[in-house]
Amino acid sequence: MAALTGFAERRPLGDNAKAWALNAPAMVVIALLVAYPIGYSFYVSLQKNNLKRPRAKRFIGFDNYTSLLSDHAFLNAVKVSALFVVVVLGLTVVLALILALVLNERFRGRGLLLSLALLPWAMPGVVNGLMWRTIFDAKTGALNGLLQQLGLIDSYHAWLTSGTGAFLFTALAQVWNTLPFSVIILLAGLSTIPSELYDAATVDRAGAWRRFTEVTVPWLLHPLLIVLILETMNAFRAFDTIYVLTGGGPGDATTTIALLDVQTVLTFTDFGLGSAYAWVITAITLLISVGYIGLLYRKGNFEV
Amino acid sequence: MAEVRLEGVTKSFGGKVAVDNLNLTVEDQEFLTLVGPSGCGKSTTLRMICGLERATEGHIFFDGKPVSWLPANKRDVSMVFQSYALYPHKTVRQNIGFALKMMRVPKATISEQVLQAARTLDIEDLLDRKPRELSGGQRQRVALGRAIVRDAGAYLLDEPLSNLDAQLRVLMRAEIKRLHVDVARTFIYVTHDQVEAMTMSDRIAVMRDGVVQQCATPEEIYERPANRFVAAFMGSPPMNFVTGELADADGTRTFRSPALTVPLTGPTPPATSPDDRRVVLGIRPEDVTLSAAPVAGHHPGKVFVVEPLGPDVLVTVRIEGELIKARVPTPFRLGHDSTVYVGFNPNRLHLFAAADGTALHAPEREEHS
Amino acid sequence: MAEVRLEGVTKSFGGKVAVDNLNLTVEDQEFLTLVGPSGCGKSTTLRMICGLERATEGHIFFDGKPVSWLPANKRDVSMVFQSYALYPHKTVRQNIGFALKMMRVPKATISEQVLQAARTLDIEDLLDRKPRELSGGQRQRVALGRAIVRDAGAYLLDEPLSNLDAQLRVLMRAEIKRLHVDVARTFIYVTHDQVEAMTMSDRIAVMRDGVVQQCATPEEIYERPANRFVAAFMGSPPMNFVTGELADADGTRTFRSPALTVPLTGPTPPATSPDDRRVVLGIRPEDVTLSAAPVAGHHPGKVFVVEPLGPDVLVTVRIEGELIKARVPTPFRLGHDSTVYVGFNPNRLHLFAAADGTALHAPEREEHS
Amino acid sequence: MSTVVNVPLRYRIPWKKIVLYLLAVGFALYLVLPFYWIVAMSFMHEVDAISVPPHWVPTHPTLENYLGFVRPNTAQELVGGRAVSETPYSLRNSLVVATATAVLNLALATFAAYSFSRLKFRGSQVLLVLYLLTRMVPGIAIIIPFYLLMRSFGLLDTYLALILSYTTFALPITIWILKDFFRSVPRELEEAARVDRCGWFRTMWTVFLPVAAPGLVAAAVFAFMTAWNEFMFALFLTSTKAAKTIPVVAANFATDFNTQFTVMAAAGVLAVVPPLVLALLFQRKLVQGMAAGSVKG
Amino acid sequence: SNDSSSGGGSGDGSVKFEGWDYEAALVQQNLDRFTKTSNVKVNYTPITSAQYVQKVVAEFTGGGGPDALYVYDDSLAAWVEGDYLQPLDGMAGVDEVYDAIYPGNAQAMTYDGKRYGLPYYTDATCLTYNAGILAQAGISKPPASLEELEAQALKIKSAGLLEYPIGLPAQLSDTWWSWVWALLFGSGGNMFDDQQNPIMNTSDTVTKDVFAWLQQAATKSKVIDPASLQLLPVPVDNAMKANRYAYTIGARYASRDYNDPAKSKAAGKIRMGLVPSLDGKEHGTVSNTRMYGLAKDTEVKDNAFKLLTYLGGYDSDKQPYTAKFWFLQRGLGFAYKAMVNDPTITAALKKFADPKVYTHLAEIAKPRNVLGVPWYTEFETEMHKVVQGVLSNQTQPSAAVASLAQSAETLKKKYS
Ligand SMILES: Nc1ncnc2c1ncn2[C@@H]1O[C@H](COP(=O)(O)OP(=O)(O)OP(=O)(O)O)[C@@H](O)[C@H]1O
Ligand SMILES: Nc1ncnc2c1ncn2[C@@H]1O[C@H](COP(=O)(O)OP(=O)(O)OP(=O)(O)O)[C@@H](O)[C@H]1O
Ligand SMILES: [Mg+2]
Ligand SMILES: [Mg+2]
Repeated sequence: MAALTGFAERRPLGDNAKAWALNAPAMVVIALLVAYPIGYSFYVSLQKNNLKRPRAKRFIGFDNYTSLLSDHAFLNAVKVSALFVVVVLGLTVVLALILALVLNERFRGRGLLLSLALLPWAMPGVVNGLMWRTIFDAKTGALNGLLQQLGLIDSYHAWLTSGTGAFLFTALAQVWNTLPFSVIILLAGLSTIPSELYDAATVDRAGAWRRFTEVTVPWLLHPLLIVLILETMNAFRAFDTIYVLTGGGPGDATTTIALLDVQTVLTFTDFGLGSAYAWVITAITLLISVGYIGLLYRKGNFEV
Repeated sequence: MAEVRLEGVTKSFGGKVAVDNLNLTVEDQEFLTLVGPSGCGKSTTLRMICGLERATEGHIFFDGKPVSWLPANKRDVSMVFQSYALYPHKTVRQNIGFALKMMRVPKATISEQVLQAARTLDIEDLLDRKPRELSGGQRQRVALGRAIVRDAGAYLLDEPLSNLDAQLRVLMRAEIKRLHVDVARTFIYVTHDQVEAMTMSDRIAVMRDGVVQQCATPEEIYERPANRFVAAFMGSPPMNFVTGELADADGTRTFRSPALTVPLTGPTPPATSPDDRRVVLGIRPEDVTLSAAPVAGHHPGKVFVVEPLGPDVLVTVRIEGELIKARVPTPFRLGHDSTVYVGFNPNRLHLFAAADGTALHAPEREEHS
Repeated sequence: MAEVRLEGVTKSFGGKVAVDNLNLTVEDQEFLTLVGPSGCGKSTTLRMICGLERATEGHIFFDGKPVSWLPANKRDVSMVFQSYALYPHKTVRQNIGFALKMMRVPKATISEQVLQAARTLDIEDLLDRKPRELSGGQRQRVALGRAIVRDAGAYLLDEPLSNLDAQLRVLMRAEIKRLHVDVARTFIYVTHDQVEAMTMSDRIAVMRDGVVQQCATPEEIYERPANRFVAAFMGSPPMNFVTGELADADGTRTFRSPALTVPLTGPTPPATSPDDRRVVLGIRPEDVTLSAAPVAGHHPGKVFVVEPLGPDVLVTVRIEGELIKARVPTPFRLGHDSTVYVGFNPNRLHLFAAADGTALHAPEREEHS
Repeated sequence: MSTVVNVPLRYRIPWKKIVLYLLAVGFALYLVLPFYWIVAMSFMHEVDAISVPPHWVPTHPTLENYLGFVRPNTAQELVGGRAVSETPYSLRNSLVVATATAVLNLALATFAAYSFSRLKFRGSQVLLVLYLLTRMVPGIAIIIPFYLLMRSFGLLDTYLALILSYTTFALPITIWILKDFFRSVPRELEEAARVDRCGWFRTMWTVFLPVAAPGLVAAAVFAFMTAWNEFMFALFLTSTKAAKTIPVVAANFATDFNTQFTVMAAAGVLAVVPPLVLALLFQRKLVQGMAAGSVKG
Repeated sequence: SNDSSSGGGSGDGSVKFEGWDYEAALVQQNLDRFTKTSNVKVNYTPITSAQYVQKVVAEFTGGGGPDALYVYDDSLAAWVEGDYLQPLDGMAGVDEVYDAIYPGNAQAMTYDGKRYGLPYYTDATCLTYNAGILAQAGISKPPASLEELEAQALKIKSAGLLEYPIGLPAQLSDTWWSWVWALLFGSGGNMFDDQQNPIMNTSDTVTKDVFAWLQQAATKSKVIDPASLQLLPVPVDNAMKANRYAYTIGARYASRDYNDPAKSKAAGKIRMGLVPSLDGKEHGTVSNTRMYGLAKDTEVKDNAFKLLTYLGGYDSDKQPYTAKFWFLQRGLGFAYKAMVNDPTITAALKKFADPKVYTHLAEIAKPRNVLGVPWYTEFETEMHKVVQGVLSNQTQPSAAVASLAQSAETLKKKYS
C-alpha cells in the first residue's frame, strides 16, 4: 500500500491547516490592530503612570493590582457592577427571549415591530443618555408627567435621588438600550430551528412550554451563549447611560467599575491605575464567559 | 380513541388544491392504508388528521367529536413523519423516549420501553448516538420507534419503512401489525409498497390528485377496482389495458380491438350508445397464459422482452402493436421474437368505460379456501 | 471516465467501522448495485467514491488513477443523496439546473435540459416551487433530476426511488436504465428493492457490516448465493433454512434434521469431520410445492399462516416445529391447520456450512430460453 | 354538505393570538414610547419641551429644529450652530463607515466562522476564547494606544481608521454569531454543491451563505450598529466633518453651558432613521426559515 | 494631513487651534475676522466639551496636539506638568494684560510663578433669586446670611408658593460644583491652606458649618429641593426659567438667559445677589477662568501667539476685542476690570443684571487654591459624593469634613 501514496496527487490541506488558513485573515487584522494596544495597555497597567505627572512615570509591577484590594472605591464598584450585571442581564435575557419568540411568530405588523426592536440600538449613546435624562427628570420629566396624568403619583418625584431608585432606573434604561442586540441574535437563532421539529414535538404531546424547553432552548443555547457573554460584557462596561443619568451617584450607589475606570483614565488621567481597572474588568468578564462556555457550549453543540 | 372521520375536507396551498373534498371514515381499531401516486395528498391528509395542518374547508371528527380547533398535542395521535423529523440535539434514546417524557411516564418505565422498542427495531446499540451519526434506514427506524413506543388514540404512519431493506421491512411489518393487534387502536398507514398495503390493511384507500378513488378491502381493490386508475395503480407489474369496443357476435358479448377479439362471459352492462360501447379491457399479467404451441382462442404474438423476477418471469408479448405483459413461472424458455400464444383467463377479465374509466365489469368474487 | 476501483478501503467513524477493507472494481459502463441491510455501509461507500468522505485506509482509483486526494468537485461524479439535499433557497428549476450552470453550459441549453428532465420525472409543473412546497416523492424526483440532468463520469444513486409509488418507480427504473445505455457511463446504485436490483444491474454487490459478501450477476446471486447471508438476504419472502446434518443413507447423501429427511442429488462436498457434517439446508419458497393429497417423499405438515400476495399465496407450513414457507399460485384452498404435504424441488436445494454459512452446494446453473 | 356546516363545532378562543398581540403591543409601547418622546420634542420649541405637565403632542409644532440642518442661516442663530451644519455630513460618514464595517466584517468573519462550524481542529476552543478576549479589554484601556497606532499609520480623521477599529470590535463577536448559524446549515447541502462541481468558494457563495442568510443579516446588523453608535473612538479618531460620525456631532448639542434639547432630539431622530429604514428592508431575511424541505432525516 | 508633526503647523504658518465646542460657529466667525486682518490662517477644531480634556491629552500624548488652545483653569497645572504648554512670560503685551485683569483671574492663569494664559472668559458664582416670587412672599431684600436665606425660603414655602424654594445642581459630574466653593469662600472659609494642606476639619470650621446648614436646609427645614441630587446645571436653569425655584447659586452668566423673554417665563424677575454667608457680614465667592494657552512644541509660535493676543489680549486699539465680542454676543464674563465702564457693555449688562453687583462679585472672587495639586480632580469628585451624603442626611457634617480631610491625605500620599 505504501507504493500507492507515491503516485497520490497533491494532498489537500488537512482540517488543521485549512482551519488556520481560514482564520488567518481575521487573525491578521486583529493582531495588526489590537494586539499592540492590548499589550500596551497591559504594560501600562504595570506602571505608575499619571499623565499629570509624566515625570513620575515608572514601572511598579503588580502594585496597581495589589492596591485595588484595599481600594474602597474599587471594592464598592465591583459590588455595584456585579449587581448591575445581574439585574441588567436577567431583565435583558428574559425580555429579549420573549420578544424574539413573539417576533418569530407570524402576525400582522411583525416587520414593524422588528424594526422598532432595533430602534434603541440605532440611537447614539449621547442622545440616548439625554433622552433618559429628560424622561427621568425630576422637574419636567416625561415619566413624572405620564404617571401623574395616569393618576399614579400625586406630585413629581425625583426618581434618581435614592440609591435604589437611581440603580433601578439606570438599569432599566440600560436594558432598553441593550435589548436589540439580544433580540436580533435570539431571533436569528430561532429562525434556524426547523419547523418540523415543532411538528414532531407537538405530535409527541409537548405543549407550548415543553416545546420551548425541549426544542427551542437546546437550539438557542449557542445564540444564548453569545448574548450572555456580550451582555455581560456590556453591562460590565455600561458607562454612557449611567454617567449621564447619575454620574455614579447618589454617593456610590451607581458607581460601577466601568465608570470608575473611565473616570480614572479620562478625568484623573491615571493611566496606570485605569489600565489595571480595565484588566480587572477583562479578567472578570473572561472568567464569567469561560464559565458560560463551560456551562452551555457542549450542551448546545450538536450538528444537524 | 377511535373512529376518525373526515367530512368534506379540502386543503389548498395558495390556490393549489392538495386534498379535495375528502370524505373518509376510519373505523375504530381499523388499519387503513392510504396509497396513491406521489403528490396525491397522502401526507397532507395525515397532517390534517394529526392537527399540524388546518383544513381549508371541512371538518375532522374523532369519535364524533369535532377536533378542527384542537391543537396537535391535544389530539392524542402518534405519527411517523415521512421526513423523520428527528431531534438532532437528542440522542436516539431521547428521541424515542420524548413522547413518553411528555406524558410524564416514570423514568424507569421510559427507559424500559425505549429499550424494548429499540430491540424490536434492532437499533439497540445505537441508543446513545445522535441522529447525525446514523444511516438513512437507522434514522427511519428511530422515527418509527418514536411513534410506536407510546400509547396513542390513533397511529399515523407516513411511509415508515421506505428506507429499509426487504428483510427488515418484513420484520417491521409484522411488528406493526402485532402492535395494531396489541393496542387495538386505529392505524392510518401510508405506503408505496403494494405488498405492504395488501398484507397489512383492513381497508385501502386509493387516492389520486387529492381525491379518494376507492376505499375497500385489499381483495376488493385488487379484484374489483372501481376504475381504471385503481386497477392500473394496484398490482405490479400493472394490469394490461387494451382499448376497443363491445360487439355482439354469434350471440355472445365480445370485446373487439384491432389486435384482439375476446369473448366475454357473465353479465356485462348493456351497451346502448356508441360511446358506451367504447371500453377498455383489463387483465392482470398473472391472468395471462402463454404457450409455445397454438391453443384455441389464444392469440399469436411475438416475445418482445423477457424479464426474470426471481420466482417468475415477466414476458412482454407483442400482438399486432399491442404490448401485453404476462407473468409466468420460471423457467420460460422462449427467446426474443419467438412466436407465442397468448390466452386470457376468461374469469379474470375487467371492463372499463373508455370515457371516464369507471369499472363496467369485474371478475366474480372468488372464495378463498 | 470509467472504471472505479476500491482497494482495501476502510472507513471508521471514531472507532466504529462502517466499511471494512473493501475491494471492489466497478467496470467501465457497468451498472453495479449495492445492496445490504440498513447500516451496512452502502451510503458510506458511495460517499467515499464521490469524495465527500475520506477513507480511513485504502485508496480509490478512477481509471487506474488514484483520486483519494481529489475533492468531490473535481471527481466528475454525479450523485443522488439518500437525504435529497435539495437547495432550499432555489426553485426546482434552479436545483436541477445548478450543476449545469456550474459547468458553464449555455443558459438556453440548461433550461431545455432541465425541462426535459422534469418531463421525464413528471415534475414539469413544479419547476417554480421551492423544495419545502413539495411532497416527499416530489422532492426525491428533484434530487434524481439534479443528478441525471448532467453529464458525469460516474453516477452514484443512493436509493433514488424509495419514496415513489410502484408505477412511477417502474417508469423511473426504465429511465435510469435508458440513461445508462445512452450515456454509457458507470452507474453505482443503492437500493433496498430487490426487483430493482435484479432487473437493473449488471452486477450486484451484497454488503454486510461493511464487508462485501458477494459480487456477481443478479442470476448468480439469486441462484448461487455465496453464503447463507446472501441467500437469506436476496429473495422475498426469503429462503427457508433448516439446520441439520449430512448423512449417508442407502448410498445416497441425505440431509437429516429432526423434522426433515431430504435426499440430495448431484455432487455434495465430502463431509469428513463431524463439524463439517453440520449443515443448513436452504430452499426458496417458490421451490416448495404443496399438495393436499399425500405424495411420496413429501413431508406432511399443517397449514400455519396463509398470506395472499395477489398473484400468489404465501403459505407457512409447520413440520414438526420447523416453519417452511411456500409460495404457490392462487387459489390456495386449504385452511388453517389443514394437513398439507410439502415437497422440495430436488434440483433447487442449497447447502450451507452451519459454522460460517459458506455455500457448500448450489443448484446447477440453468439455461434460460 | 349543509349538515357538515351545521355540526356544532367547538370554536376555541384563539388565546395564542390574543397573547401574541398583547405582547406585541406591550413591547411596541415599551420600545417606542421613550423614542416617541424624543420625536415629539424634536417638533417642539424649547419652552414647550420642558413644560409641566408635558405636551405629548406638540402644541405649537415646528420644523425649525430640522430646517436648521438644511438652512445654515437659521443654524447660525442656534446654539451649536456648527454642529448643525455638520449633521448632514456626519450622517453620510456614519452610513459609509457602518456599511463598510458590516461588509468587511462579514467578509473576514465568514472564513473564520466556517472553520469553527465545519472543521475539527486542534485549538479551536482556545482560539474562540482568544477572539473574545480581544474584545473583552475595555475600549477605554486601548483608546490611547489605538490613537497612537492610527496616527502612525497616518489614518487620523479618515473613514479607514474608523472602519478598521470597528471591524476589530465587531469581528470576534461576528465570528461567534456566524459560527452558530453556519452550524445549522445541513452539511449535505454543501456536499451536494461540491458534487455539483462547485469549488469551496462557489459552494460558499451560491449555496452556503444564501442558506445561512438570517445569520449573516444578524451579524451584519450587529456590525453596522456597533459602528453606527460608537462614540469614544469616533471622537478621538476624527476631528473634521470629513469623518466625524453622527454620535460625535450629536454630542455637540449638549455642552456644559447649554443644551438644545430640541435640536438634539431632531439630530437623534435623524440618526435613527437610516438604520431603521435598513432594518425594514432586511427584516424579511432575518426571519426567513433556513433550510426547510432540503434534507430528509 | 493635519498631523504630520508635533505642533501640527502644516507648513504655511497656519495655526492649529482647538477649543471645546461652545458656539463653534461664532468662534469661526471671529477667527475669520482674525485671518482677514492678520493674514494668519487658523485651522480651528471644536471638540465636544465633555471630552475636551481627554482628547487634547490624547493628542499631546500622541504628538498631534494643537498650537493654541482653550485651557480650563483646573487643567492648567497638569498640562504644564505634562509639558503641553509654554509660559508666556516676557512675550509682548502679556504683562499689560495681567495688570488689567482681576487678580483672581491672574492667579488662576499662573502656575509655579509662571504665566500660561490669556483670558478667554471668567465667571464668578453668585446667588440668583427670583424677585417676583420673593415679592409674592412679601420679601423685599435678598438674604445676606444663610440663616436669612433659610428663613426666607421657609416663608415662601409656607406661603404655598413653592414646595422647595432652593435648587442646586448636585448630581455627580466631572466638572466642579461652584456653589459649594462659593458658600465656603462666601463665609471666608476654605478647605485648604496655602500649602494645600487640608484644614476643613481642623483650623477652619466654615466647611463644617456650611455643611451643617446644608443638611439643616435640605432635611430639616426642607427648603433645598431633594431632587437636587439628580440635577445638573441645565435642569436647574430650566426650573429657574419656569419660576419653579426662588433661589439658586451659580454663575452670573446664567442670569442672561433667565432674563431673556424668549427663553424664560421668569424674564425680568431674576436678580443677582452676593453669596449669603454664615454671619451675613463677610462676603466672598469663587471664580473660574478659561484661558487661551500656547502649546510648548508649536512650530508656529509667532502666529500662534498673534492669535492668542487677538483672542485674549488687546487689539491695536488697546481694546480686548474678543472678550467684548463674547460678552456682547453671549454674555460671557470678562476678566478685564475696565470693560465694565464701557457704555456698550454696561448697556448690555443692564439687561440682565445690576452692574454694581456684577462687578462687585468679580472683585471679591478668588480661584480655588488647590487647582495646582495633581489630585485636585479626584478630590473634587470625592467632595461631590460627600456633599451628596450631607444633603441626603447620610453623612453628618463632622464626619463629612473628617472624611474629606482623610481623602485629601490619601490622595496626597498617592501622588507623592
Ligand atoms: N457520522 C457518523 N458517525 C458515526 N457513525 C456513522 C456515521 N455515519 C454513518 N455511521 C454508521 O456507519 C454505518 C454505515 O452507514 P451507512 O450510511 O453507510 O449505511 P447504509 O448502508 O447506507 O444504510 P441505510 O440503508 O440505512 O442507508 C452505520 O452503522 C451508521 O450508523
Ligand atoms: N407547503 C406546500 N406548498 C405548496 N404545495 C404543497 C405544499 N405541501 C404540499 N404541497 C403539494 O400538495 C400535494 C400533496 O402533497 P403531499 O405531501 O400530501 O403528497 P403525498 O401524497 O404525501 O406524496 P408523496 O408520496 O410524494 O409523499 C403535492 O402536489 C405537493 O406538491
Ligand atoms: Mg408524502
Ligand atoms: Mg444509506
